[in-house]
Formats: sequence, C-alpha cells, structure tokens
Amino acid sequence: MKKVFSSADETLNGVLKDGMTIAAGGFGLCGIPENLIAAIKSSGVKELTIASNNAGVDDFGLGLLLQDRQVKKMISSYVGENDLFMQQYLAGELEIEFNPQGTLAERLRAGGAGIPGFYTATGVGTKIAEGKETKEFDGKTYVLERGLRADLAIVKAWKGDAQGNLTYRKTAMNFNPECATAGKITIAEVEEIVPVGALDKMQIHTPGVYVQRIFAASHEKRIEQRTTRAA
Amino acid sequence: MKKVFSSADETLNGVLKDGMTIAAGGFGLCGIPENLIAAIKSSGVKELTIASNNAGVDDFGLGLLLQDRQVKKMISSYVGENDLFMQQYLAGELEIEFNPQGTLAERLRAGGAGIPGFYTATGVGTKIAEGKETKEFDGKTYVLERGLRADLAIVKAWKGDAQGNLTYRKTAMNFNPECATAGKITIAEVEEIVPVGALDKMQIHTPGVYVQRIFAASHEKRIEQRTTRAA
Amino acid sequence: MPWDRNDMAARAAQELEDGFYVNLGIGIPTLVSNYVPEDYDITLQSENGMLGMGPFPTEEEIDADLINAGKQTVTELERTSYFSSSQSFAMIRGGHINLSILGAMEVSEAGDLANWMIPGRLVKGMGGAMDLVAGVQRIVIIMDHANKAGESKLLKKCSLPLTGQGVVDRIITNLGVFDVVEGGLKVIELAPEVTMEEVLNKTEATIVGS
Amino acid sequence: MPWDRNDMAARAAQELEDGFYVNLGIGIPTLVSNYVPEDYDITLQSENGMLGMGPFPTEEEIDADLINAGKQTVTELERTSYFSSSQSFAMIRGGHINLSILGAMEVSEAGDLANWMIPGRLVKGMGGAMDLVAGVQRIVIIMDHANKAGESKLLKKCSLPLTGQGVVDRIITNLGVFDVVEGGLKVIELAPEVTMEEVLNKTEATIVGS
Repeated sequence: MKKVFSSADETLNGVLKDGMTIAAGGFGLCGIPENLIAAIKSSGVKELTIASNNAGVDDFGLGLLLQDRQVKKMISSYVGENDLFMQQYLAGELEIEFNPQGTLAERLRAGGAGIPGFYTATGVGTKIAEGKETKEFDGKTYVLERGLRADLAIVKAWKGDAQGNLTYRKTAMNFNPECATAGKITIAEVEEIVPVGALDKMQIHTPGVYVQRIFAASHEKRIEQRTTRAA
Repeated sequence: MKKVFSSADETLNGVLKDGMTIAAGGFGLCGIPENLIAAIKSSGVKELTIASNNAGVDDFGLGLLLQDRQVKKMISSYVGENDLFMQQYLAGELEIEFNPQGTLAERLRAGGAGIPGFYTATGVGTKIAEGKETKEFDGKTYVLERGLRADLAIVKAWKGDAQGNLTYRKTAMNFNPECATAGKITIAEVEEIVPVGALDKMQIHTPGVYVQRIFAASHEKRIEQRTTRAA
Repeated sequence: MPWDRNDMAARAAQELEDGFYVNLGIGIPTLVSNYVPEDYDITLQSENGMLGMGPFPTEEEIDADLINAGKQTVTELERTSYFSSSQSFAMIRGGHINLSILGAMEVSEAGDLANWMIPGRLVKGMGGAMDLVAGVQRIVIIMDHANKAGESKLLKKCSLPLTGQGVVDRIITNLGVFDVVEGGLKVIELAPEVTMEEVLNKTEATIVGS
Repeated sequence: MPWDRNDMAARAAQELEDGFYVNLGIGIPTLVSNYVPEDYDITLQSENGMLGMGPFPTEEEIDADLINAGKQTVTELERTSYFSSSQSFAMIRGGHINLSILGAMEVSEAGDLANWMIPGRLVKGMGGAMDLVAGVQRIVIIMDHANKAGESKLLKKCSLPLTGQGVVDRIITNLGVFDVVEGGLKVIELAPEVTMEEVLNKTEATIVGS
C-alpha cells in the first residue's frame, strides 16, 4: 500500500470530482496545503464545497480557487482577508455558511471521530443557532451542531513518513489534524519525508491511519501580517 | 502561582472531601497515579465516586481504596481484574456504572471541552442505551451520552514542568490526558520535573492550563500480564 | 474434520487485505497475527492507545509502560504511534479501522453480538468491545459453533445482553464461515469433512441460500 | 478627562490576577499586555493553537509558522505549548481560560454582546469570538462609550446580531467601568473628571444602584 507520491498532481489523480466537499487545513495563510490548492486550481474541478477556517487572500491559498469560480460554498469562520470572496458573495455567486471557529474545529473532529452531533453553548441566542435544535443540560441551553466529514481532506504538515504519520510545526498545526481525521480520503503535503521510525513515536500528531497519500514539496509560506518589534 | 509541590500528601492538602468525584488516569495498572492513590487511601476520605477505566487489582492501584471501603461508586469499562471489587459489588456495598471504554474516554474529553452531550452509535440497542435518549442522524440511530467532569482529576505523566505542562510515555498515556481536562482541580504526579522550556513545545500532550498542582515521585509500575517471547 | 483454534485463526487471516488497519480481540483472535501473509503490510491497533503493535517482548525488552488492550506486555515497531484513549476511540468510532476480529458468546442471524455479560454471573464489563463493533468497518467473529453443552451459539435471537445490534459481518466457527445476510446466515465455506447437513443440525440460526 | 485607548488598556490590566490564563481580542485589548504587573505570571492564549504567546518578533525572529489569532507574526516563550484548533477551543469552551478581554460594537444591559456583524455591510465572520464569550470564565469588554455619531453603545437591547447572549461581565469604556448586574449596569468606577451625570446622559442602558 504505497502512500508516498511524487507531486500534488499525482496524489490528486482520480480523487477530484465536481461538486465534492473538501476540508482544507490552515489558519489564514499559515499551515495551508498550498501545493494541493494550486493543483486543484489547475485541475479545473468545479462546484466545490470547502470547509476551511478562512478563504485565503485574493492571489494565494484558497483565494486561487475563487479566480475561476471553482467554489460553490465555503464553510468558514472568517473570510475578511479576501476581497474576491466578498465580490462573488455579494454577486450571489458564492454561498457562505459561517461556523464559529471552535464549532468548525469540533465539527471536523466529531465527524472524524464518528460523532454525528454534539451540544455547545457557542452561538446560543444568536443567528448561528437559528433553525438548529437546542437542549437544556443542567439548566443551561446548548445548541446541537453536526459532525462534519469531507470527501477529501487536504492538509499541510511539517514532517511525515511513508506510513502517513505526520507532525506539524508551531501554529501551522491549527486545523490540519482535525481535517486529516474528517476526510474520507486525506492527502498530506509535507516539507520533508523522513524514514519510518524517525519521528518520535510519542509525538506523532496525526497517526498514519488517517492519511492515504503523502508527498513532499517546497512551501512559500506567505505571511499576512508581518509585525515586528525593534531588535 | 506555585504549582510544584513536594509530595502527594502536600498536593492533596485541602482538596479531598467525602462524597467527591475523582477522575483517575490509567489503563489497568499502566500509567496510574499510584502515589496519589496511596495518599488518598491514607487520607481516609470516603464515599468517593471514581471515574476510571479499571479498578486496579486487590492490593495495588484503585483496589487500595476498596480495602477500607472508601469508594461508593465506580464509572468504568472493565473491572475484571479486581476480586475485592466483585465481593463488594455482590454484597451491594459498591455501585458500578459501566461505560464502554470509548464512551468513557469521550465523556471525559467532552466534559473538559465544555460539551455537555454527544451522540454515539456505541451501545445502541444494548443495556447501555436503556433510559438514555436516542436520535436519528442520516437514518442511523445514536445514543446521547453526557460530558463528565470531576471535582478532582489525578493523573500520572512522564515528564512535567513548573508550568504544569505534561508529556506521557508510550501506552502509559491512555486516559490521563482526558482526565487532566475533566478535573475542576487536576493534580499530576510525574517521574521527573524538568525546567520550563525543556519539553518540546510542539509535543506537550497536556498544556499547563489544565494542571493546578504537580509533584515528582518514584513509581513501582507493576505489570499485570508479563508476556514474553524467546530472545 | 472441524477446524481447531489455529485453523480458525488461519482462516480469519484470509480476511486481511494488504494495507489494512486491524484490531484483534483477546483469545483466539490474537492468534490471527501468526498467519498474516508475509508480503502484506498490516498495522495492528490496540485500543489502549497504540497503532503499530509489535510482538511480545523478550525478557530484556519488557516495559511496564508498553502494554496492549489485554494488559499484556508488548513491543513497538518503527511505524508505531501512541495516543490517548479519546484519540484511540475516535479512530475506532470514526470508522478508520478496517477490520476487527473478535470472540463471541452468541451471534444472532441478524448480526447481533453478545460477548460481554452473562446475567447472574460476575459482570466484568465490556471494555472497548461495544465501541469496536459500533465503529470498525468490518466485524469478523471467531468462536466455537456450539457451547460446552453442545448448543448452537449461532442463534435466531441472542439470549444474552447484547454488545451490539446488527454489527457482525462474518462468523468463523470450527465448522465453517458464515455471512450475515438478508434473512439469516449464508454458508460461505465449510471446514474439511464438515457437511451442510451437520451445519444445519448444529445451527439454530436460519441458514439461507445454501 | 475620559480615558484614551492606553488608559482603558491599563485599567483592563487591573482585571488580571496572578496565574491567569488570558485571551486578548484584536485591537485595544491587545494593548493590555503592555500593562501586566511585572510580578504577575500571566499566560496568553491564542486561539489558533498556542498557549504562552510572546511579543512580536524581531526582523530576524520572524517565522511564518508562528502567528497569533490576528494573523500577526509573534514569538514563543519557554512555557509555550502548541496544539490543534479543536484542542484550543476545548480549552476555551471548557472554561479553562480565566479571562478574555474583547472589543465590541454594542453591549446590552443584560450582558448581550454584538461585535461581529452589521447587516447590510460586508460580513467577514465571527472567527473565535462566539466560542470565547460562551466558554471563557470572565468576559471583559473594552470599547468607546459612544459610536462616531455620539450614540451610546451601552444599550437596553442590542440592535445588531448578537455574538453571545448574557455573556458580558464587565465593560470598560472611555468614561468608566460598568458591571452587568441584575436590572442593568452598575457603575464601578468613573474616569477622571467624568461625572455620573455625564454617564447617565450618554448611556442608553439602565444604570442601577448608583
């Protein structure tokens, strides 16, 4: 069962379908599967539903998929960094389902963990809870949120091995572990493929069972807000 | 905010109360907070409800708390290794609430994560689901299980630091991370306290926010089933 | 000649596919690991928090922090990863494990499984069995066809409290291999010298399409 | 003289207690970190997956893999730990963070908060704000007392879509400090030279017990 592939294009071979749901790791432009996103753009696949905390910026990350109108719907918590998104949204060309950030993370985790629904206090009494079931526990009201699975998950890790074991680096971890569990097929792009056994066995963030395909690539790692202090 | 204490007794000072609920890490005798359990025995605290996957053996682990009848109720998935448990249970001196192992783990995680209830297919159509609400999602039936919090969580880790950051070793991790999140107060016993900054920041299993008190101690680490192959 | 424990384990090993992630129950299912085809890449999950379980340790390798779900000392492999209980059962409940091979007290023709509790006898608990049968993609049972009193363990309806409802896909007994299908159990294979007549005589569950 | 941004941040820093785990929102709340008492051990959480957030990096320290919830480059400290988004919000939702200091568009006398959406304007999303106000132990708001049109932002009822219902504990404005109590808002403190009369004139929300 060979999991290691040579490129983003090769890992996506036979996987993409119009109308599919894709869960994409990353927070802002940090820890995004940038090579897979570029390959999905090239593929021309359309009518995508994408679950991702953000929508990238106009010319990088998931924003690339908006240029050719490949996205039908985003499930996100914040899309404020993407002007193209706003134009298409206001023109009625793009749907958005806002999920609170923690609810989105938990929905992906729950989906991957076989939990079809869970209750949270987040959003109770707000627009987010409209049309959703609520329930009282110990005198407090909670809203029912659904587990979320995706046809495909695309994640970006730091190091990985041929078994599909992954580790992430610093805050580039973010939504990647949750997306990895939520994908019916999960593809990981990593900075480096290391020999099986080289990763610390007690420190593997995503065990290989969740990862079907993996490849190594270089990453631009664009920075959104370059803030510094005097040296 | 000093978190480091010198002994199990010292960490338990002012914490124990008759009738309290304690979540205890460990699977069998592996990764159990053995020093804290011994100190709880010495304290004489009574009427405890203990959430722990197992009940130890007659003369080690949580079994020690049964000797003086300190336990009112166990929430466990398997208690078959403890004869004393069985005697007290059959004599009506001890209650048991069986939870499937994965449900128990998820209840503790949910409790610690502010999720009061979640749905699982585990146990549907069995005694475990009796008296519990069920709900259909996508044509399949699931049972509602509750998040579980404890007045006190006692966990055993490998290495920890003065901030309460913890790492676990091999399968001694088991229920410890979940218990750590579920405790209103969490006390950790570790094999070694290392300087803050010595643990790999990307590899801290339990961030210090969950741990209020910590101490280092030696551990017997008794083995239940010593199975070997020829060298 | 009906199958013995090792024959059943060897037959169960045919359920494996290259690349499978597998959880083996305690008892006969454990023996299946002795029959994994050499060219197969199989990863064993242990629900106490380990993916990539190795063989028992040598005396020198014994590590109290390294046990399997049966509380036996085991070893790790190059591929091994460790994780917490909630993560382990997320993997199980979420359907990421391809196959679980388990023992049983009773199986019904509807695929109900009973393997954790005998009323009136000491109740030890279900451990992870209910999660495994509810979450793993495919459940294969290995058990003797009859109990010690000679009564069929493949029943129309389980008499014991259930571990799971409609969860069993395939049953391997000393007499043969049976699939849970619409209307009852279907004979897939018979052990050497076992006849269909013998199976019909020794099975309470409805045998269909045979 | 009403407080300016830095005065408000300094006043908000008085809400800190030694040992607190704190999540600071974007904008004025970020300034609070400049006023942490030196002998306090405060740990900042960043909801994108970091506990123990350090200051902005020097030009040499910049790391694209190390940002805060505002997508700004930051640094780590000795105590820092990193974790995934579901773990980060488990910490928040589970009530393990002691205090969150956030900005607001409107707050009602019942403690309702609106800070994510203006109907008819571009909707960018709530990010982690709804989770923070629902889960963190104590919510303190820093905001101007009035909007640019001079209208009170402390209202009887929020006009904008809510971020959370009954979630605010304390509000720090340029005019003073107000607690959400039974029946309305209670004045805890006034900025220098600000009178109760001025507050009553500039506040739509019910002021009680003053």
